[in-house]
Amino acid sequence: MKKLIATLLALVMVLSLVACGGGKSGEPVYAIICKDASNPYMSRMVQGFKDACADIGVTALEKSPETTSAEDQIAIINDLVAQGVKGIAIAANDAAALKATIKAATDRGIAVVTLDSDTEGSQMFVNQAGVKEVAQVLVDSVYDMTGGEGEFAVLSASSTATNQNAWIAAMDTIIKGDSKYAKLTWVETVYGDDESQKSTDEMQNLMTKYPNLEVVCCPTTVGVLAAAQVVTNNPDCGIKIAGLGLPSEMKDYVGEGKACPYMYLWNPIDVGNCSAYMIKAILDGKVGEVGTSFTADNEKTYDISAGDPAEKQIIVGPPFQFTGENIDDWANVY
Amino acid sequence: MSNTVLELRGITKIFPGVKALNKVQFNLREGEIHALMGENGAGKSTFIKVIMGVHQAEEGEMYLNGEKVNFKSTRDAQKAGIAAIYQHVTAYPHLTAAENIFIGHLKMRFGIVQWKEMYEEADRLLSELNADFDSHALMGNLSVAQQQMVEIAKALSLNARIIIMDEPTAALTKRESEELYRIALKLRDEGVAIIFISHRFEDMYALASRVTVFRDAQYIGTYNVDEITNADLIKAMVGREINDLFPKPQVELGEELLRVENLCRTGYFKDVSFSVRKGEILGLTGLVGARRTEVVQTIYGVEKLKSGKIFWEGKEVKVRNPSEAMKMGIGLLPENRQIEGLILDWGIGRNITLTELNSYVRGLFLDEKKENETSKELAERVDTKAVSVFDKASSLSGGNQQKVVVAKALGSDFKLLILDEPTKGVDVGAKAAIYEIMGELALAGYGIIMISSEMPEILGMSDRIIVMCEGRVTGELSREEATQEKILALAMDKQTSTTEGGAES
Amino acid sequence: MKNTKNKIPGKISGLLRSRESSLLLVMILLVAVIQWRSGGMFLTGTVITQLTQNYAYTIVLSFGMLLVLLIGGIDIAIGATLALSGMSTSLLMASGVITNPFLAFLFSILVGMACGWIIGVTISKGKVIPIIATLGLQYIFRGLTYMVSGSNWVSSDKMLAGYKSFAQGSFLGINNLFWIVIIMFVAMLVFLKWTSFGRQIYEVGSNPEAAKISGIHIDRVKIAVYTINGAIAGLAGAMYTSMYATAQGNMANGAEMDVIAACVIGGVSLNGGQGSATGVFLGAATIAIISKSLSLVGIDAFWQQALKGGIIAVAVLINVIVQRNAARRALERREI
Amino acid sequence: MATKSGRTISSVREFSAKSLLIRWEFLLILIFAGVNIMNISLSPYYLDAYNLFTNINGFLTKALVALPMAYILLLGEIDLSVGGNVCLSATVLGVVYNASGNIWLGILAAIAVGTLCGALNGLILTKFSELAPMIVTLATNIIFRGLSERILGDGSTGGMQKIEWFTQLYYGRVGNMVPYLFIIFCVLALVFGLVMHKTVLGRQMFAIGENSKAAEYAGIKVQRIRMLVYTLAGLICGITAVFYCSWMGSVKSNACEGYELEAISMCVLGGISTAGGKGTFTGAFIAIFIVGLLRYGLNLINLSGQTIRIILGALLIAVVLYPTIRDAIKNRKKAIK
Repeated sequence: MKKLIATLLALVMVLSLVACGGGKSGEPVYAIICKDASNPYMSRMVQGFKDACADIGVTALEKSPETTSAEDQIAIINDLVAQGVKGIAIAANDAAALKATIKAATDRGIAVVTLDSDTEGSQMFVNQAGVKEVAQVLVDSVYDMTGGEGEFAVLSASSTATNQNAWIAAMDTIIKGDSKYAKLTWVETVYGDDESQKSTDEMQNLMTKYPNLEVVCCPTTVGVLAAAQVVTNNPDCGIKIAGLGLPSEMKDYVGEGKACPYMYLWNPIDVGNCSAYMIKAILDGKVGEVGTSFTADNEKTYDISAGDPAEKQIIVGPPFQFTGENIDDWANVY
Repeated sequence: MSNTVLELRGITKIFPGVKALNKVQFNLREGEIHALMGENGAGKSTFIKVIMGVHQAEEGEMYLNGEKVNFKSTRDAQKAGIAAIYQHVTAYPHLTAAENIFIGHLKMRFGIVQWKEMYEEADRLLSELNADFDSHALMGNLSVAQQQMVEIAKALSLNARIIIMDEPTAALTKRESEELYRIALKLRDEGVAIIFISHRFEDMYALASRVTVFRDAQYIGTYNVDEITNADLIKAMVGREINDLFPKPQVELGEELLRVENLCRTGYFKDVSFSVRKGEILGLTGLVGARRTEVVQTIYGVEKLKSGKIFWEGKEVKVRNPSEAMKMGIGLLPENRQIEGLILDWGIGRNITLTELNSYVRGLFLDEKKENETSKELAERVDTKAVSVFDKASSLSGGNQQKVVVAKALGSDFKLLILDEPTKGVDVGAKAAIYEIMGELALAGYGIIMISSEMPEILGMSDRIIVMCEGRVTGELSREEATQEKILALAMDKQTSTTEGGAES
Repeated sequence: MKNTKNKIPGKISGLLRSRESSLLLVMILLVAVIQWRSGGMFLTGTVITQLTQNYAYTIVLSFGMLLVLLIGGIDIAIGATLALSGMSTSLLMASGVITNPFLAFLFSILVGMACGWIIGVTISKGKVIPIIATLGLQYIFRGLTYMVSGSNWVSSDKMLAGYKSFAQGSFLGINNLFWIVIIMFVAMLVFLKWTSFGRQIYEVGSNPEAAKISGIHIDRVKIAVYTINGAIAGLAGAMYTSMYATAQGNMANGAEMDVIAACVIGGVSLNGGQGSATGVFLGAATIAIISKSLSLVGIDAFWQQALKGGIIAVAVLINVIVQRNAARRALERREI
Repeated sequence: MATKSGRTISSVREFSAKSLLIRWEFLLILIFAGVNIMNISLSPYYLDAYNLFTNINGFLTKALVALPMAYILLLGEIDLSVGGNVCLSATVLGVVYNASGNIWLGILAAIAVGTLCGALNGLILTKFSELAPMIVTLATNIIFRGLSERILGDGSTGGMQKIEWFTQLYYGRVGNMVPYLFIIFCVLALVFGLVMHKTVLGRQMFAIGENSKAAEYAGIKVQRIRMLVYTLAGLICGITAVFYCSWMGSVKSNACEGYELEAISMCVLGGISTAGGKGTFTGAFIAIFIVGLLRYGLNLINLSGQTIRIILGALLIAVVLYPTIRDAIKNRKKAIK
């Protein structure tokens, strides 16, 4: 009797899983790994990546961890290496932890590029916008919104997110480097971990701790949305929100007299799109040394500059400003 | 006045391996206190559980005021007006006295519990029993006597016509027992029929008009209290004459093994002193609640001692845990074999070798072959009826399980063996075998402390008898001077420690 | 923290009542210290409304957990149940199936109820011990939450305006979500104290064998309690998503830890039979105050987890020490 | 003391193939084979030994804590603090290394902290033996994780991947094929298995799990063994932390999330009953590889992490429900007869 159940159990497992097995066609596979599985900004990048793969004629595959943990990303890279994918584009959750695993992949001839958030060992960082350019527009918007003087705070993503930390460091050097910004006081940097609940709590704490806070700058789409909602719910707090946000989410919070006068971002779809072409470029050996430039299959030319911590990086384009007027026509794009 | 309220005929109840009730009958008249007496394991408590619907009898019928009834749970019994007060009160410790009284029949109006009304009526009932606490008190904080008053109040709140009290005075002091008598008599005068289960002749004489005796799960007879003499009642309860059932070899006593001096443990026992010599069988007896088990638990190191001294072979010792006691040479065969003495799910071989595992180690690991052989030899030495050492302990009968526990003790080189109710729940045949083993152990020079509440066993097997009552040693009798009446007298009354007293023979 | 009188406690100081009065005292003391340390920033209108709004759903969850702990069980899947019900409701709103906020709340409660029922049946009929059953089902419900949403969020613009505004709105000066807490608190008080089913929960928890003998269907009580707990988790799911106006896969991750902490501080015993709605309300409020006030008082938020764990440990140890003293005193009262 | 009746009791355990077949391990071997067949048929890459070992290494850190967890479950208790313990020990390793610059000091500190945390659990549980292990270890888990959050603040300690030999602890392989961690794990598992089934301590643990009252009366030092087992769990957590740092190179406070729940699932799937006293170590050992390889196979066919989570949850519930279903079928059959 028991043996019957045992064989039945094993059989059922085999059948049910074979039925929904993945495609194993001979076509080369490019994979993309995001910070976590459910971030709307990331899903736009994946969309761009898949379009590019279709143009290039390869199968696209998205595998992301549930939580923003480097541990899970390592396991996913190992799986992809085992499946023999041709290229991996990854938004890293940690600046150092993935180094050995990426090296194991590149040793096997797999092209590994980073996008959105860089890490050691990456062959190229597809930088959505130059760190300095992003920091500059953020500092300028804080300067403009405070009228040149007053308190401001920063609500960031998770404490170990490499791109946010890079922008914050750059903002700091800009403010210290130019007397124009001397009268701005940076009261605190808090971390919302890209969770709406934590970001809301942190925003509320900022409002209570600093009564005459004027601007909160959020270099992350999750933070800027949560902050804008909090400000809209307490209209008399007089705080303005600056930062990087998705037009579709922020369309009823951006504009004159609203919580967020204007904001910046770039098209995540372009970033995903470009990273696929970068993988193709590396595999075709087109990418030269730092300082040289090359044209990828999408007929765009990119010049290679020194990256940190990745050796090489390319800039997709300058940050784009969204104001009350133009946000609506971008809202349905991304 | 004399119509029958409750009648039971041909009641049989079988538990795996033992027949708890064998065609017993009983009848109770209105406004009567009817005592039900018998030794431990005679089937009294099981009989009450059958009446209350906790157990369903395999055979027999029950008639309430003439009609046939069958109860599925205590709630059915309560609805029919029968309430029970158990020896270990099964109350709800976290709830108030009032709620314990109205459990199962809370006062409701439109689905809402009427607390105010319940507290008032509970207070009324408690004051009627002149309890020294009110109905807001938490059950967990009350003493056993107070909890019993709550149970009685619960019976009254059900305006039960029949109240069953199972060993109610066991854990009560003399003053509290008299209080209970007053309440019982008052209820009787109000027409309530009471079944009063007890060991104590004292209770019977004070309350009952009729007494029924059970022995070994069978109905012996019903007598009028004022017509039966004490000796006849004891003979009915005990049944067999004290004869050669007990092969007690004459053993010349060796030097003193264990001596304890005024052991105390808060809330359990006080100033307990006695000593045991090599080859001697010391009987330790008393009624339920005399705290004999707690005394040996302290000697064996399972429980901590508050004060007092223990001397082992002349030297004072501290026993902190059972393994220290075993190293010294003290072995304990605990009272409930199934929980403390054996691991039921294990084979008898593994049970036997559990205490001396270190002696079966070869190199780093256990030598299972040696283990199996030794346990086979030990099991055979005590003549255990089992097919193989791998038979599960749970598959054996009560007597054979006790033999396995004895075999376990024989595995270690003990000098003193403490047997706590060794023949409880064991059929007559196996009892004889156990007495035989005890005799052989005494001959072999072991000191033995035997705790028992069965008079014939104590009289038959002990060289000396210590009698305890409610945590105090009330007397010491040598084998020659000991009689059942003296033992019972000492066992029943704390004050009259050595003099004659209580029931006249 | 609690005094058990030597003489038989009469009406005045039942064991349970003195526990809650001491808890209230501790809470008031705590607020005073925080108010002083934070330079008066704590007791302001906005902070109190934020407090009542943000932590409304944990207090509601604590009432559900109270019922489960009272019958001697445990449910560590309430975080996952909340996430599943909140997510499925938000998805239906986003796809236009649900158009009225009241219907959204109802649907969320129904989903939670179904999860609770499954847990109840697994534990009672399936005879699985509660910690393992809810451990396994937590995996399953959390996995379903991601699967149902295709592991992407429901962003605020897709949610019903009325649904979001309900969480922000207030009535007679008190935030709507906190009204749910108040109604739940009163309902729980009445249910536990005044209905026969409520008393049965205490009976099953206080002495399961006696309850079984006296004819209570233990399995039926267990299934009912876990189903109610599931429904409450569903309600909390709706409260959560309406307040934060987004539904994420990993929302309320680890909420069960705060809820157990609240119940333990509130004097609920883990072996069943002991605990009250007032105690749990005060326990949950204490946890909320501590979490909210940490950053104001200058203790950085990183102490919060360690503090919460410490509070659970201390509360449990105090319970044990108090019980030991009571048992020892009862022994001493017994004259031999 | 000659036996009068002369009855003899056999002392040889008669071997019956049937008794072997109905044992839980046979069912596990079958499931193990099923998982492998499925993986092979699903993706040709599965049989590549190098990748197989890489993946096995991935779940071995979780499996390490399953070894002492089997002992704790055997005692009929539970330890929910292993995740927090490994996280705190790893944090200590990182901080001590960065402060002193000497990795050896870091390793010793991590193992010491791990063992101490385990001993803390043991101390509380033996001094207050009426406390439920679940609530105590729940609280200590939050405390351990809270302490590591406090120490790390919002950053993380790292830089351990710079030390070549230290990273070889995890990534290093014998003959470029079999990782050191795999060998160490198998040796540890063998030791744990032998202690459990073949030594005095093992037999006493079975006794405590089956009936702790009878064990106490048989002279077994119950509280001392409980203390030993929880401290041993702490020690293993310390060792696991060393491997974790060698693997990740840096530690964040949300590291090792869910290790305890994973370890419990592996043991319960392995047949170790949550009531205590039942189960074999070989079962747990096989179950560790079943869970690990099943997850690997499902990943290979790119099932989303969530579906894998659901399948593992369902497997755990199915295993625990199995005895009840089996008895229900047996009773119904008896009723029909």
